[in-house]
Amino acid sequence: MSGPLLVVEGLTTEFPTRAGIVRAVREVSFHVEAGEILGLVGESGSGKSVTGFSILGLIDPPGRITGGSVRLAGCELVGLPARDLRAMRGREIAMVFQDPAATLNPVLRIGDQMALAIHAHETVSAAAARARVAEVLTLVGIPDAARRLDAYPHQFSGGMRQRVAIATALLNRPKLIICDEPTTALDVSVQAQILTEMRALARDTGTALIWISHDLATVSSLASRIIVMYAGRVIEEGPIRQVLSAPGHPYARGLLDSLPAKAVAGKDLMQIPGAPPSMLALPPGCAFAPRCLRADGACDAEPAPTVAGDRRWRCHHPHAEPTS
Amino acid sequence: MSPAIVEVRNVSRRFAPTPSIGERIAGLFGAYVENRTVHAVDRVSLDIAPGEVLGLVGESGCGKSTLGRVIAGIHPPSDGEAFIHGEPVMGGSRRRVKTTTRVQMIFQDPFGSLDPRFRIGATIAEGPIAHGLIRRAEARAEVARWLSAVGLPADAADRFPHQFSGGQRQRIAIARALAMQPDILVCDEPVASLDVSIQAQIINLFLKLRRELNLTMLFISHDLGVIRHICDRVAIMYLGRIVELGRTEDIYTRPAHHYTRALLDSVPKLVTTGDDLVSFRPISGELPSPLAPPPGCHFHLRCPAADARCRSEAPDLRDLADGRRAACHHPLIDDRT
Amino acid sequence: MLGFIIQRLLQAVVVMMIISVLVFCGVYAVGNPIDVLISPDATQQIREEAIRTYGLDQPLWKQYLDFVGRLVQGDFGRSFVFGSPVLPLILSRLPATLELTLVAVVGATLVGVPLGMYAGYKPDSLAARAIMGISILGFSVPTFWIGLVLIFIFAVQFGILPAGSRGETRELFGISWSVLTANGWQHLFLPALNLALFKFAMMVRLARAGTREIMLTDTVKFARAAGESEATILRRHVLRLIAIPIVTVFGLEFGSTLAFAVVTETIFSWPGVGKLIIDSINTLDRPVMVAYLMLVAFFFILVNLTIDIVYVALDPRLRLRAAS
Amino acid sequence: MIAGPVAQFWSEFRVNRVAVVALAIVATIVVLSLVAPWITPQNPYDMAGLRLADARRPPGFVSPRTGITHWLGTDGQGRDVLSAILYGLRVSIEIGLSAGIIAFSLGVTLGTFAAYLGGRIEALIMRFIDLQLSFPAILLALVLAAVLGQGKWQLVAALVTAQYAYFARTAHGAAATERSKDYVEAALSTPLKPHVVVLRHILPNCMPPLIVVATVQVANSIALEATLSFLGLGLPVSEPSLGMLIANGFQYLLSGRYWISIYPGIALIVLIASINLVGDQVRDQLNPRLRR
Repeated sequence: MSGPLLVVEGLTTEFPTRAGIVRAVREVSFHVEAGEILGLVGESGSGKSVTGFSILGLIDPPGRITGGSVRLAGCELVGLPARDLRAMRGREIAMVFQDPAATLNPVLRIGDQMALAIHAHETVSAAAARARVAEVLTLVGIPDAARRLDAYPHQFSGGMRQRVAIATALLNRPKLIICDEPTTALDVSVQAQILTEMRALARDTGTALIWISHDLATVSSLASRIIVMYAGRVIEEGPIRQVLSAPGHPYARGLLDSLPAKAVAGKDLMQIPGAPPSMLALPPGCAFAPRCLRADGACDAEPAPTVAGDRRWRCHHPHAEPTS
Repeated sequence: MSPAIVEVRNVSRRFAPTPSIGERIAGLFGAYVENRTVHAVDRVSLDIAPGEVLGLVGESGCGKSTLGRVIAGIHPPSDGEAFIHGEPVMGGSRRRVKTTTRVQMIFQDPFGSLDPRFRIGATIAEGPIAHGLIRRAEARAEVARWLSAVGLPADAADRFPHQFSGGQRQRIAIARALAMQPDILVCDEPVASLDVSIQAQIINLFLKLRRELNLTMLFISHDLGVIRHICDRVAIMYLGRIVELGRTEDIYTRPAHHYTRALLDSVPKLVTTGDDLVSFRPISGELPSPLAPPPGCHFHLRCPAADARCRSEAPDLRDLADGRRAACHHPLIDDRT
Repeated sequence: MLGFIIQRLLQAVVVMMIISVLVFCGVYAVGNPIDVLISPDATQQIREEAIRTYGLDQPLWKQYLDFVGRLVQGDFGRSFVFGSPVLPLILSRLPATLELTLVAVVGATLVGVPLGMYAGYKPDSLAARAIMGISILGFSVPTFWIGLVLIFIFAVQFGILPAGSRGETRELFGISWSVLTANGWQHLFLPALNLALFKFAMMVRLARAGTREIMLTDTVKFARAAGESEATILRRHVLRLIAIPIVTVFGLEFGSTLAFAVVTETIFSWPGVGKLIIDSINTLDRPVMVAYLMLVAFFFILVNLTIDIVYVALDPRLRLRAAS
Repeated sequence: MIAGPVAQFWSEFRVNRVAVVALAIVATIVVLSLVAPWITPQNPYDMAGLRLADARRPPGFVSPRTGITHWLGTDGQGRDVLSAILYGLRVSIEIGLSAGIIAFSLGVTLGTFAAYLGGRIEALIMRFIDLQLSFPAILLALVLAAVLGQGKWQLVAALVTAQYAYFARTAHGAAATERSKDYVEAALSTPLKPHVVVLRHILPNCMPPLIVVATVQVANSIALEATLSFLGLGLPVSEPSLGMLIANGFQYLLSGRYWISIYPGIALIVLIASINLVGDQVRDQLNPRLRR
């Protein structure tokens, strides 16, 4: 197969609220290669999670995708009939959520609720489904899986529950898994275990991952490419090492520089002034301009994406000039 | 070193739901009654010197928040005592209540820690007025002073919490604590629920307040990077016990306890160059349930250096070289020479 | 689990004791107890005999113990109006009430829960609004008035259904049932509908509220992301989760429906316990009132005990707590 | 003045048109019943003013004796049904509100007291409340009404006994939830005196769920009062409430004289349904789990 696995173009998702329309995702474009791990970074409200849900068509009404396209292996997902979209979910693209305590159904046995995900796509016997569930649970590092199929979620630790969620996503061998902050609710020691296993799983099964996170360090140890979002837009995209060592957009750079790891202990951190804008009252032009030290009159106009080789950013005054 | 402001002496805090009458009767008939006592904090002692920032680090369920709440006078200790300037934090003997205003607390969730029905000014002035630190007539000026100390305009006093962002609310919570003019501030994960770019602002605020007011703080966090940045000394907790205590830089560069090293290793670092993505190493095994911690050293099930002694005998926190203390039979640095 | 059941049984015994004290005080504190125990037109000789027989010359605590002793033996005294022992009298009326109540509550649940789930699933649809409108009405219309309206419409205006009494019955297990004959059903329909309307409204609201909340949770989103169909989600996830509050309310409401049957039975001349108690209140037939109260209390405790156990069976999280 | 919680609440409430209309209806009914003595053509409680010859007349009947147009007809004693409805609403609202307010004060005091004391006393109080809640309110009210006898205050006492427990449980639950929140811990660790924390911080924040329960319970009180009156256990016959009007009309219903029962019933339903609609909107608005 040629071409990228997933191509997102001009994706826009809106939520009408009483106070006005919130455009949570604004003309977002990116692609994911088969088997690749793409990091999607941003703060809360940047639209990173909504982007993930938009790809799967899981926007709760009255929110809806108002523009753009999402193509998986050439097949357009936006505007696909509900039936066809449902058939894609879990089978072609799966998703893992942030809080495993909230995602698993507390009153269903682990084996039974995972089997529902298999039966959603295939007609197989209950025994065959159970066997497959046990197999995948073993794959994600749950010891003695066959005996724990009848356990309820509350009998598992947080890390184990997240493994169950990951196993559920893997059940139908999807080509792409969208991971929405899957380790944020976990302790560092458990996070390290899950990260290690996810990386191995993605490599061994050839599954591509979109890893949504607010934590640059985590993404830097996992992804090969990175997208940075701010106020609903992709403001920077590129190979991870290049972006992290020489960020182009002032926001990406500010984010990196504000990390304690980048400063001398006890000295003030570099800080981005101000707070992210309300999505109901976005400034005209570049949404970051009010907090940006480099902003001038030009920033009142929306910057067009600048493309330089593998890298892309939306800024009138980037830190690095495009080099080819 | 000047005498400590805070002395924690052998403090334990247990949470034990009392068994119901039915359970007791079932127990009489020989039915198995599970022990549900959680030793959230287990015989912990530590000191905090004036002007010092002590970091308290550990994973969820290690008891760091409970210890902070004992020091702040929210939970009375089950055993032992926490002292501020030599006075117990909790007064009274049978029904223990906090009487001192010398210790104040800042909470993790800036959305839950402010009364939604109180204007900001009322929230900040309430404590000082109740304790006669200021007169009602002085309240406005006092509130304005503390608001400006935390970087907020004076007119914020007339507004309600819902009109502020998370970072601003955390500033208000800090102003409220400072207005009581405490000797020590207990900060329980004060930046954990804030966005990265806002985190840096609040950390800088703490640094500034520390410089200007010579604040003493107990800073509780699970974020090793934040702790390293603002703490002078660090205490590492695991399943209710302090396993290591020492100067920040020493601990981060040369951990003495195997858990400390494993914890430091498991944090992903920011990798900006090279192709080697392995910036972290997970700790093997699961965190044991605090309901049934393993005997001996609580970490022995996951520790590469564990032997028979670790499985049976709980190590005490003892002095090692360079003023370091660790609770380990086989520490990674030399014993005191 | 054993401890849990022992706990509940102990509570039940304590509750029965408290109620017996209250009822005892109610009967003996209000008015001259001898008037309560024997007919007012008895001769002086009979009165004195009765005082001795019932031990009214004894101290109060001893009287209470005797009272409880008689209750345990099933001796509730004699009715003034009917002159017969109270317990058999009530027991003979009980099946009619139980039949009416069961039909009403089960019917309300079977119709109300699916409609409520639909209203919660599509809260903005026209059908959902209609369902909620009916439910608000059912919640607000006093039972007695709707009973009148039902009689006016079906019995008076159209004359298609009878306005009262039980109709033909057939014996099963030594008890007569209306549900076993067509004519019985005709007679049962209006009173059952009358009694069910409030319960129906309640079930609709409960199911709607539960469904609305659950549809917004990550559990449902996660199931959708795995490609499970909406029908599966509603049947397997939502229904299981809302079953917990519904069972509780079902049990509690079964009790209160027994009480509300008082109204319905009065209007439709349904020969159940409710009619009996209203008559006995109006004629101050106190032994019947006492017996009825004790019986209802006993019934209630039984129902609550059952709910507690079913609850634990439905919610595995509680099993953990109850297990110790 | 900067928008406080109340202004914010109203701006959200306003969006639901149905609820706003319902609120307006409740307000109108309350006002109408208050001014009833001045706007009704007849005082229905003045037995001397009733003409038996005008009894059971259909809607629109104009009495040749009094010259009054009976828009909703007359009842079995010649009362103007419309006047009787307005006076009846007055009684219903008075009793519903009195019972609601007393039950509210009693229940909230008990519930917060229990939450404040904690320990065994809390367990004891709440056990008792649970016990009472598991017992049907109507039965309780029925027996009490029978034991206490007829009269306005006896009726209110019966209603209060049947309903205070709902307030107590809600107040206790809300207080327990609020108590575990950080702002209460912050106030306690300042430290402020526990009773100050309860009165200034916990209690005001418990109000939203209590307001919801209050609307439902006032509606329930009104319905329960009508039911008791219907069963002949409510108010004296000389001052008929809506329930009694309906009960009195029951005997004429079978002969097709629907208006004596049906119109008071409709008035009752409109009132109760409107209160419930307002309560529903308030409940939805305050449910944190429906917010995104």
